[in-house]
Amino acid sequence: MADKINIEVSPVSRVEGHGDLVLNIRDKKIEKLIFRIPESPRFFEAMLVGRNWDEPSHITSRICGICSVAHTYASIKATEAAMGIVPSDFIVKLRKLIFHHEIVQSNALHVYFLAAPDFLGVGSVVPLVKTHPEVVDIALRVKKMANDMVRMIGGRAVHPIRTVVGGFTKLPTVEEMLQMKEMLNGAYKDLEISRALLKTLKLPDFERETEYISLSDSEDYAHYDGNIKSTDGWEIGPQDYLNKIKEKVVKHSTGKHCWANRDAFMVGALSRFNNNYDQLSDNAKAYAEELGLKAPCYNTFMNNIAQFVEIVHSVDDSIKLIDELLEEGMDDSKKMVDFEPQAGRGVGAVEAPRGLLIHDYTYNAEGKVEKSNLIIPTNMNYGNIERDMQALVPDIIDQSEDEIRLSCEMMIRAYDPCISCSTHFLNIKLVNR
Amino acid sequence: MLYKILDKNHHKEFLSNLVANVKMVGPKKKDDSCHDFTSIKDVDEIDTAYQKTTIPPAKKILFPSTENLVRFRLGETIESEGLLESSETVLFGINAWDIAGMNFLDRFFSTDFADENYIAKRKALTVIGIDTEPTETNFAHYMDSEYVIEGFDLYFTDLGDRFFVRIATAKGNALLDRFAHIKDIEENDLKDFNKYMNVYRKKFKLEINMKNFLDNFENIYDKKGVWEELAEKCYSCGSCNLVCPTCFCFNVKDDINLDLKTGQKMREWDSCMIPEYGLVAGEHNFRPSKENRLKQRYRCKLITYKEKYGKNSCVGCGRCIEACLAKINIAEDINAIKKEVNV
Amino acid sequence: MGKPKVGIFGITGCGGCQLEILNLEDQLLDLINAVDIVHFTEAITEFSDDYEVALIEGSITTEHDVERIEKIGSIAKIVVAVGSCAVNGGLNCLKNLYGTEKANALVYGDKKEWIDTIDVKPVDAYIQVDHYVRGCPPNRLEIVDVVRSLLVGRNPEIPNYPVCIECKRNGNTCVYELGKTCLGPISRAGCNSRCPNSVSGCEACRGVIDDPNVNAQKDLLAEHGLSVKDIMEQFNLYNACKGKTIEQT
Amino acid sequence: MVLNAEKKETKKTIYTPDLATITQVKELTPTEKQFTIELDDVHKRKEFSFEPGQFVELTVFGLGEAPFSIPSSPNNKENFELCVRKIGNVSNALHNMEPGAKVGIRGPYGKGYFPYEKMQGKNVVIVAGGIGMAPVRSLLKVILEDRSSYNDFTLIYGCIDPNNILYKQEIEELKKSNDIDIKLTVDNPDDQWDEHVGVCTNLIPDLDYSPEDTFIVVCGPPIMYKFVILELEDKSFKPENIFLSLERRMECGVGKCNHCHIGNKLVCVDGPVFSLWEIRNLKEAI
Ligand SMILES: Cc1cc2nc3c(=O)[nH]c(=O)nc-3n(C[C@H](O)[C@H](O)[C@H](O)COP(=O)(O)OP(=O)(O)OC[C@H]3O[C@@H](n4cnc5c(N)ncnc54)[C@H](O)[C@@H]3O)c2cc1C
Ligand code: SF4
Ligand code: SF4
Ligand code: SF4
Repeated sequence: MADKINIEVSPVSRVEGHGDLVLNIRDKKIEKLIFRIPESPRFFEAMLVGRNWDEPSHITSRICGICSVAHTYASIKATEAAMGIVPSDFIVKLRKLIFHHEIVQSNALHVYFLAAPDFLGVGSVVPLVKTHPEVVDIALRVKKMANDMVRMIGGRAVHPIRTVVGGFTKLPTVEEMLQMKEMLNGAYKDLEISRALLKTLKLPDFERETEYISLSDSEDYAHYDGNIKSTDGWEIGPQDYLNKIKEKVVKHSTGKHCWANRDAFMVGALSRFNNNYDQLSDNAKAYAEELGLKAPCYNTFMNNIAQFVEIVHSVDDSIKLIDELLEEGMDDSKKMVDFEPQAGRGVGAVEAPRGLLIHDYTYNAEGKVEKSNLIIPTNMNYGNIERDMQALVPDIIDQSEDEIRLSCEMMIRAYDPCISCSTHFLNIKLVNR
Repeated sequence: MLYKILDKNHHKEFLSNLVANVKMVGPKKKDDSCHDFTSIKDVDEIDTAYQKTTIPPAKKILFPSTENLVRFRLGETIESEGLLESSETVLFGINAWDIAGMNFLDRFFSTDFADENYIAKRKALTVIGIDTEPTETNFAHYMDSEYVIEGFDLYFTDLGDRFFVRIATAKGNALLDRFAHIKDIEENDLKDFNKYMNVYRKKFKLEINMKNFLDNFENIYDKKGVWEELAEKCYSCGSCNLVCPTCFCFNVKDDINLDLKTGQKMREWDSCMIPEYGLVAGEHNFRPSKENRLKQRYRCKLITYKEKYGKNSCVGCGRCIEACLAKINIAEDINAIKKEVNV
Repeated sequence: MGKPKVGIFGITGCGGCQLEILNLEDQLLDLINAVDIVHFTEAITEFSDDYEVALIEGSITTEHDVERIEKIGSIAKIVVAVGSCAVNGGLNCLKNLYGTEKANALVYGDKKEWIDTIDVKPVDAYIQVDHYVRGCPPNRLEIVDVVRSLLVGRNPEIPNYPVCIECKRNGNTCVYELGKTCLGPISRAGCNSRCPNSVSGCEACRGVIDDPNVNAQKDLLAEHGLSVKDIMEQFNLYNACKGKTIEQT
Repeated sequence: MVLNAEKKETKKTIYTPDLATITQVKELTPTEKQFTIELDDVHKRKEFSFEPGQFVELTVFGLGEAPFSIPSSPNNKENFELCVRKIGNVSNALHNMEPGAKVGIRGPYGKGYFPYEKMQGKNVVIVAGGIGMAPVRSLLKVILEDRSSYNDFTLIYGCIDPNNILYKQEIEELKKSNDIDIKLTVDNPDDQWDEHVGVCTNLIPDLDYSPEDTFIVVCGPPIMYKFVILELEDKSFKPENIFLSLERRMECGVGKCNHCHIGNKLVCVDGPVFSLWEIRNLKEAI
């Protein structure tokens, strides 16, 4: 039935929406398929020029409110690498702890508020309050736990204050640490219920193998640190990222497109899962198995499940980290390491909730930024989203326009592209030629 | 007043007993600069060798920075009721001038309309005083606040190998009876105590001259240039007020919760140094300039209550001097006002 | 006002303000009950052009943003600018400071012609704004306060006193005593002094109070070893669009 | 000895308002309305008595509280009136309220009132400007209700324009009687205006009373006081016989929040009515 279809979201005619999908089909063949991001460019690389070494983490945190901790860390790590600052084990552990909870809150937001409504057949979280109040309750509790943890360690939930180059401006108290542990232990009940719910969801049956890239670390399931690793078999240090990861500006998008070994690759929860499955906590592995997620997994839609499994892992690992930190003692003198600002270049790579994130700074002798380069996960996925769509559409080409549109949207949402682009694909205009 | 002696080797035991049996608030090191009075869970947290504290301990407990006063519920009928919260607490380690500050607040909040929100907390408070080293900005000695004879239940003075304990109330006495090994005083104890006080009084280095302050103040009240100069650097930031043990100004706010059914009337500390303080509806401001406001602060601290209660509300703790980033200094200004009259 | 229809929009920002609304965990359900959220860029897929109140995050940085903001302005009866970007341009304005053309060339090189970008401006440069919720990110309780105030029909009370007041209410040690610097004495409170609470100087993300003592602040920072350029840079972090105060004096 | 008891109590405190109902609303001018208010509790209604010049704190629940003088006669025991200018949060909300609506009332407050007892047998001159009519109307009522106890009685009342005159009808009625001499003045007259034009200060020089036997009462916007007092002094009226009602910011009404502090006095507790004698020693009062 869909012989000639143009699916298009025009960025200009509509008020809403940052991401657009253009899909023209003629004679059951894709004539044109473009995923474009007309999101307003913000020029952070320019904003950073001339800034003092203690400011980039505050500035780049504002790239994205949902993954502000990740940007803060990529930035701090780049600065620390440039200046030869080595944070203590204690500081790194506390950083990992707060980082876990950005992942939890972001993954929870995505799984419960954005993806769940799709799979439960309601428009969004607002109707979900009426139809599935228990899901909303759980979502709010899990989110609150994660946000409270970020608040307690970072000083606020969005754009943390206390985590800076060299350490922390203030440490949580022992009481707060114990309180966090209690909150974490309380989360398991909600995770159990969520697992049962997720099990009932029907995810589209779709597979396309691609290159999966993420950090990978010998010590743990990598978020905060590690080498850049690909399922295509290569692994490099973060500082060598330019040798593998290429960027280009494409006409239809302000987000630059990236490629590495092939013409596109994927980053995010599924990539981390595929690369580092072994390092997940036992509990998280059990959840994955129960939900039918096995490494390697080539079904993009399973990214949501991988996100949920990561929540479980983060809760487990946080409890472990808290115990270790308490063991070491929350002594105020441990909050910072001594250092002198100096010239140099440094690269900081972390796993943001949405995938690999790289900051690359060059400082002059006064400790001011001379040059910077930022590579952001959603940008890395653009190419892969288009390839996935090209693979998906022929499979469903016999379906109605509405169904095609919905599947395409769900596919894009599965990537959890930075949130402001992850909704609002609905007003798609179909023009038959 | 009853005097007793507590030997040093029994001191820790007394504190441990307190920590184990009562809710205790005491001085604890906060950072490189300040101590803070917080709930004490472990006797080793207590650090009586403090100088600077951020918020005066008594004010922190008795007149918290924000407090719900009234709770209401809207519906068919409206219910509204006053809220009183208190918790039996032993405040350990407060010094003389902060007790003097509390004595002022006690008097202020119980005269005319008695403020039960304050009084309920005050009644639940047991106060144990100690002497601490004055900071460089302290002039308590000149405000008759380096030594107090009321407002505490117990007061400990460190005589080296033993504490001289002054017992002012039955409540204090009962506390000692239950938790401490004390003994009666002997003649030399009293002598040593007096000797100690003489030495202690010499530690207040910042000298001020309060003589004829009221006249001097009125004298130059309208003098051109004086106040402009004194207040030039003022940020109108209110820090001086908020850290003062006797500043009590507050704002009242009514709020409704998002359920649109319940709400509360609450108060929060305000400051007479910010422009909004004197603002009324229709945008008229009774104290528009920072000079006006500085004059008002000094009057309130140094004159009003001298006339009303016979004692200044300023106890000379010096906190406002330390807190002021513009380096506005009440002690220097007292002297400057005197000088100004003479020129 | 009955149950007002509310649209929550993201123009050019980081999404953090909208996230702070979602982070209202304890009050989110009450919020959804109290108002009719018909549009929420970050959280819901439905959207509607029928709303009375618009909460707007982000500044205006492209021609496309201009079209969007003008449309919102033509529909909404009450416009609330949420967050530094919307209120005064916020951190986005660092691009203006660097030079919009120059910035475009730096980031997009020879492809810069493809990019739609203009000088950053706050929302009220294009449409009338009724209420401002300042901060980066804004204090989520203040967002609630504005909504509540609109519901009961009063003017939301946004403090015009400096951060020091809140800082002292919170019993903090002044960070100057710890060898750091802070813009608290001239910056507008309402954030509950969250940076000083974390032993970190205030960066004036809420802008300055109506009558800041800029001279005293400059002297203070200079005393702490900052050059005029450093002082400017500190101040410009969130206030490069509108914050002429320090520059002018 | 119980040393760790946490206590949470609810009881009536100085900050707890009593419930009251608005029974009548009357529009006086485009910006002022008169509200008739009745306390819900019958006992409290009986107990509620006030002196002319005193004020109450009125709460609109969930929105705020503000002080308002009581313009009605203290002899009316059933209810009292408030005359409110629409100017901010609380007053706007009140203006949107209808009979039956609930509000909270604390008070009456203020030790300083218009000493009508002392004025008996003497001449009384009231000088009011704009909304300043509200606080003095209570005194006006007291005197009129016991007219024979007083000597000559004059009201000088100034407004911006004829539309702003409060209690217009009442004043028109009074003008017809011999009880009181009323002089009205406006800044911006309209075509029908046939009385004085200009500020009320202008009318003081014409007063022909002996300073010994005359009490003067003044209430109006802040700027009015300075000039009125100059004129009064010029005519040698005695400071102890001149009474002024002051306005200041009030957050509590009961002498605790300190916002109305002038010199060593608090407007809410020691005032709001002061004699010029007292005010002389209060820097910043006027
Ligand atoms: C003793 C006294 C008697 C008064 N009598 C009357 C009267 O009879 N009729 C009348 O219309 N007005 C009277 N006023 C003025 C009236 O109180 C203010 O207009 C009123 O506070 C405005 O409140 P709002 O919430 O509408 O305004 P907003 O400006 O929104 O007020 C906010 C808050 O600021 C404080 N505030 C602001 N302005 C004043 C002010 N002028 N005085 C005290 N507190 C203020 C209050 O706490 C109030 O809750 C009187 C004031 C005083 C002090
Ligand atoms: S005197 Fe100092 S502390 Fe007080 S308001 Fe002025 S600047 Fe702030
Ligand atoms: S005015 Fe200053 S010195 Fe006096 S009691 Fe208050 S804070 Fe201490
Ligand atoms: S830390 Fe900043 S906000 Fe706090 S008192 Fe000091 S200067 Fe003011």
